[in-house]
Amino acid sequence: MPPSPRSVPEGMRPSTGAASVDMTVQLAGLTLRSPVMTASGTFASGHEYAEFVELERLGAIVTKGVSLEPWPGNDSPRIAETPSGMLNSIGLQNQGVEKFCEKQLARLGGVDVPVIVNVSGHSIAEYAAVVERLEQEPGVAGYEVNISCPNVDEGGMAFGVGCTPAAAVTRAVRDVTSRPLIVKLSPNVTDIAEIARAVEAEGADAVSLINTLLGMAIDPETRRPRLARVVGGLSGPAIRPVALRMVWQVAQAVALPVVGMGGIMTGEDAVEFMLAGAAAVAVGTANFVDPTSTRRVTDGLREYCVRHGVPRVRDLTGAMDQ
Amino acid sequence: MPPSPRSVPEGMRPSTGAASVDMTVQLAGLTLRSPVMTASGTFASGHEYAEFVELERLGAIVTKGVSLEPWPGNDSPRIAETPSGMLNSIGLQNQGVEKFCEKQLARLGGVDVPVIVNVSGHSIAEYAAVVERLEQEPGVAGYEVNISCPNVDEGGMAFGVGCTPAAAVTRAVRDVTSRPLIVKLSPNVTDIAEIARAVEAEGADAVSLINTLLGMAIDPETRRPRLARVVGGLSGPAIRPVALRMVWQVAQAVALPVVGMGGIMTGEDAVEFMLAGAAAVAVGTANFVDPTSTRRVTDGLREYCVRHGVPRVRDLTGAMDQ
Amino acid sequence: MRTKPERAHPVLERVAVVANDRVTEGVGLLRLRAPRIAATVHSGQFIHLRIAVGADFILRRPFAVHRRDGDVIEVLYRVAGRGTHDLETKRTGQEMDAIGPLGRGWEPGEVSSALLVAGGIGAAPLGMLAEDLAARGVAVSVALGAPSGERLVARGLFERVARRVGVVTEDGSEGETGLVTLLTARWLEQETFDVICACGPEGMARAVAEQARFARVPCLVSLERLMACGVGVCLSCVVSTTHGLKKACKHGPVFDAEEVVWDASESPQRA
Amino acid sequence: MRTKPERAHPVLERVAVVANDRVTEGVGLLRLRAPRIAATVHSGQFIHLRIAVGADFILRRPFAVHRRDGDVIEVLYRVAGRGTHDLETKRTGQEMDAIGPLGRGWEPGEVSSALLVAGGIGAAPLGMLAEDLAARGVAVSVALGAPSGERLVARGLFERVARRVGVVTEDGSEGETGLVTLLTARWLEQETFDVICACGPEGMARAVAEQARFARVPCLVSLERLMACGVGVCLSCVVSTTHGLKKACKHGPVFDAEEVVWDASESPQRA
Ligand SMILES: Cc1cc2nc3c(=O)[nH]c(=O)nc-3n(C[C@H](O)[C@H](O)[C@H](O)COP(=O)(O)OP(=O)(O)OC[C@H]3O[C@@H](n4cnc5c(N)ncnc54)[C@H](O)[C@@H]3O)c2cc1C
Ligand SMILES: Cc1cc2nc3c(=O)[nH]c(=O)nc-3n(C[C@H](O)[C@H](O)[C@H](O)COP(=O)(O)OP(=O)(O)OC[C@H]3O[C@@H](n4cnc5c(N)ncnc54)[C@H](O)[C@@H]3O)c2cc1C
Ligand SMILES: Cc1cc2nc3c(=O)[nH]c(=O)nc-3n(C[C@H](O)[C@H](O)[C@H](O)COP(=O)(O)O)c2cc1C
Ligand SMILES: Cc1cc2nc3c(=O)[nH]c(=O)nc-3n(C[C@H](O)[C@H](O)[C@H](O)COP(=O)(O)O)c2cc1C
Ligand code: FES
Ligand code: FES
Repeated sequence: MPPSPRSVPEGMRPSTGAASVDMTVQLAGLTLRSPVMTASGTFASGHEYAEFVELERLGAIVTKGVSLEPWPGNDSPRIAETPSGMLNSIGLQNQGVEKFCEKQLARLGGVDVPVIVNVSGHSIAEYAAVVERLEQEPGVAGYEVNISCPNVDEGGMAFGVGCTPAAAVTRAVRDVTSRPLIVKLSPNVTDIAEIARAVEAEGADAVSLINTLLGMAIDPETRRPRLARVVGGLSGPAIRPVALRMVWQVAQAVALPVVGMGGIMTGEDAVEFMLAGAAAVAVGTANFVDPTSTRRVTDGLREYCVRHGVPRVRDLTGAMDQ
Repeated sequence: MPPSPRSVPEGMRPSTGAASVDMTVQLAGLTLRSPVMTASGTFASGHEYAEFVELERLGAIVTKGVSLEPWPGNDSPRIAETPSGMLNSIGLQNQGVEKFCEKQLARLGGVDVPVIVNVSGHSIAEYAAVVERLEQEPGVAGYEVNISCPNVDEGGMAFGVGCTPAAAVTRAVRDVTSRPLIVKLSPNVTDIAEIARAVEAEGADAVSLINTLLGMAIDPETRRPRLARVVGGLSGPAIRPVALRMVWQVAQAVALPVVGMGGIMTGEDAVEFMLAGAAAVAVGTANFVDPTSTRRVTDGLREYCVRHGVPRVRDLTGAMDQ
Repeated sequence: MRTKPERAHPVLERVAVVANDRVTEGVGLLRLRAPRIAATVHSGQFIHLRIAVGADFILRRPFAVHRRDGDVIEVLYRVAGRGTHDLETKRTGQEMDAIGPLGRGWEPGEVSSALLVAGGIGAAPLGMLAEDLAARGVAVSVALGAPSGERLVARGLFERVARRVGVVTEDGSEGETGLVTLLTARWLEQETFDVICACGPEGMARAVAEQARFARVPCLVSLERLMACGVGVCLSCVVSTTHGLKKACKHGPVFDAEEVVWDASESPQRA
Repeated sequence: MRTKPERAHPVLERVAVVANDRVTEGVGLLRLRAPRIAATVHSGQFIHLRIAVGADFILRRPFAVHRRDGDVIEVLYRVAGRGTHDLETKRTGQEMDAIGPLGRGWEPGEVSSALLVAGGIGAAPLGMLAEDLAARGVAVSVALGAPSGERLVARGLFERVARRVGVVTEDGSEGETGLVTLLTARWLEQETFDVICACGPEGMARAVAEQARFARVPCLVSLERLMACGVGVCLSCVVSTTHGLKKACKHGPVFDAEEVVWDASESPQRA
């Protein structure tokens, strides 16, 4: 995104240096160095982007979804570009929780940043089993339970579009861990606040939203769907207005902290999500567009606070003026 | 949109002239000259755009929503731009059905194009009352019942997000008219196919989708929502993948013809909707971007048919290759 | 008071950049070859310009026609955001498409003296008006206000055609120090005008309208609203008036100040 | 067979257009000043280019490094859609950002003869390879195929460095008439090669791989996949191999033909 040509009015630049903004936020019992996290599936386990950004400056790394057994994911093509967005139907390809612990987690061992593992399952029991296995790993700071993946046939989003299954998954995971538990909600619902309340009642420590919107694209020349699996998840700037609205609705509906995401590309986008009620934010598709996005968003957020004389970034949470 | 640089492979241009494509489609008992209609609220009653496009070449004109009494609409600002889209919270401002008949309908009297009146209501009784009044007007070809407006507090979308109210509105209108009845569905639901089936069961002749996605934007500088009413409806290319997916789902779920819309900017976009199952399409936000959009989309659709040797545009409906 | 000149139908025209020059900090002057629009435009009318195709911002942007010069129309623009930022990069020969002329412009009727009041970029829609009035022999006074001297625009044009030009800046870097209403208040005390035409931030326009009312001088104001369609279709640009909601793009952007129900929240400058 | 040269970490570099010239119908040659990428790139690696900022298409586009020339890298591109269309309009001095060098390039190992097979724009990733091999004294044969003479690219480069260049076009407008495999079949009958390196439409690559297998010549193929991240994160670019799914951006784009499980539906050219 180009630098906003909106110039800062004279006299509005406070004398406080950048260093004086308190960027820490509390999330589900964790103290994060910054509210800027990574969105699951868009940062792998951090290693690839370590060449572009300092992982230690992230609020948290949220890993790609992990299931009990290896999943092959969906057929190719798995992505399609759409106006200001993209569709993906990766389908939670992963090597299973054992390999995950052995390889990815081990590799993150030396990095001083909270690692939140994104957990998938085909069944309620599988979610719980993945978490049970991860409980043995000291390197795990918490869980993000993905009940909202639109790209798998069983499980995934099916758990996220009804209160009863959403509550059941939350309960099953809660029963096996006392670590911070974030539940990731699906936007493909009539009333997301209702689902948020259901998972809150079952002991979630936080909710994150939004996962991708279910979408589709067809190539008129071949008449075939652009994704082998026909439908996929829409992410990127295109969905930001929907994501922001849902964050605002959920933040009003529950007492839990909210992790906001969906099309965040700049610090100002992150500010919007925090004003709408997010305690922290996650950067997803933007990483593909610019591998330094997490840093750019963090810096932009800090600069915004400096410019507006906000001493603690957490003061932005829910501070929309209505 | 720039002309697609995708060049037509030699030998693929069939000798059939443009005129030979049969562009007519059947919709809810109407024979339309072309599948390209206007989306409610983006074309007023056609007069303003008559300076840019020939109204007679449209499949149908769908009017701005009309209610029983005049509605003032929402406070300003009423629009905000978002990546590849826009939010609106016009709020169904209109002069009421009496004035509508007197002014807009009368003005369209001389134009040889089917006029479909988009109907709004705060209550089931109001929908029926508006239609009853319109039954006296010979210039009305049919109705599009809007149970999906996200911009009014009572009525509007509330009727469109549950099967029971959606069915009730459809039934009430069906009881007072035998004219073509299209029900316009909301995308802000978990299962749009279920709503489509509910209105089909109550006698709708067609469904149209999608209305706008509920969204929001905040100005970080002022901390205020960009829309006076905070939330509004997202339209434009950004929502096209979601719209296309829903059209595909609904076309498989019901026997009714589907009018597809959401971000259609070009003829190829229209092709996508038809391949996904739409019998006709509507052009909305694109009119604001380019007032000749309806013509451009119609021409593009015809050229596509010529290029691909499709004799009847209706052959595209549901012809996605899977 | 307002006579209603015949308004031509708007056209969609492919316009070519003839020149695009920086005028002052953050303000540019765009000269566009636009024979069809130029042929019928009245002062105070605007064009709806499609700045970019294929960009992630899709809507057109409205700009007043600042001057007409044969086949060419001029747009005086302030860089405010993405669209105007892109506008600044346009080079001679590049083309865009424009819808225009749009809306109802200045229609002061038969007058022999006029006071034009501009706040900052609000000078844009007053340029052609000043020239037209002067050409008709009307005694034109212009009060120009801006935050600072560098933000004053179109002063040269006004000095060329007006009987008198007064300048007020908030920081006193040029002319008197204060708000432009300082000057208009004094002038309105000293003499009478047949009409006042004002454009600038809505607060300024409103204050001028109040002075005009007090002085019993008819007052026209050009108002800005966020606009999607620009042609009266979408209802995004409504202005509260004593006759109900009116569309700024169709019934305006110039309104009789007496009919405006001032509501700061409607102005896009609230941001 | 493959030796593994030390691969440098990719960098994000601001690159400047040095030249952008039309080569033939729908094909351009972009020269980019990119000192950091040029410093470490191996033949067959690619860059992930951000063509536009603020456009409605947001993803980067992957392009092979066709040649390296000091600080400059060359990209040979075919106009295929929005991104490459915009690329065509870039002028000298304009900047973009690029991530690179990415992926695993050609790693033919110690060979004394090599057969390079290119279909159309598939010549792009073979340019630097031909130069490098020739510089190492390897006897390079190049078989170039294209639908027609105008679609032949990089012929000059190959003729400069290769021992032999053969041309086949589908319409016979240049060289022999038919598919490039006509030529490779003949050459493989007549003599032996230490390695075959092929790039082109997936059908062609597959056919060459089969010939290579039959002739018992090791074969490397460069495959294309739709790519979002380009750095091994998103899993959009997977290739089915005998060792399971591999990422074209990280383990490829060059694969040992023996390990590829050919699946036409994975190729973006299915469209
Ligand atoms: C009838 C009319 C005539 C105008 N004439 C001129 C002119 O001659 N010269 C000139 O510089 N500007 C004029 N404007 C304002 C101009 O349209 C906006 O500055 C421009 O649209 C901003 O676009 P942007 O993409 O640069 O900014 P955005 O990023 O869209 O917005 C930046 C800022 O500009 C404000 N803004 C956005 N749209 C409008 C709008 N339609 N009207 C007013 N403010 C807006 C926003 O609220 C925001 O504060 C006119 C507006 C109207 C309605
Ligand atoms: C590792 C790698 C190296 C490549 N090197 C070159 C090169 O040196 N020169 C060159 O001209 N092209 C190269 N390509 C292909 C190039 O990336 C695409 O042509 C380009 O991304 C199309 O972008 P677009 O916006 O113009 O087209 P789009 O509008 O995105 O698509 C137009 C057509 O191009 C196809 N396409 C889109 N993305 C890709 C992709 N990633 N790979 C292959 N086809 C695609 C689409 O399926 C469609 O048929 C390479 C691709 C890969 C994966
Ligand atoms: C390629 C890709 C893979 C994703 N994989 C996962 C995943 O494994 N688990 C998950 O919960 N969300 C996944 N997501 C969703 C993102 O975490 C995020 O919720 C969504 O993309 C919206 O944010 P964005 O617009 O910033 O990308 C994935 C998104 C993308 C684009
Ligand atoms: C400014 C505006 C006003 C609208 N008014 C109505 C309306 O009165 N009734 C209705 O059913 N839909 C209304 N819509 C929704 C459109 O008809 C259409 O369903 C939606 O915008 C998606 O199509 P698009 O992306 O092509 O605009 C409105 C949309 C916009 C942008
Ligand atoms: S801008 Fe659409 S009605 Fe005025
Ligand atoms: S392009 Fe993302 S993993 Fe290869």
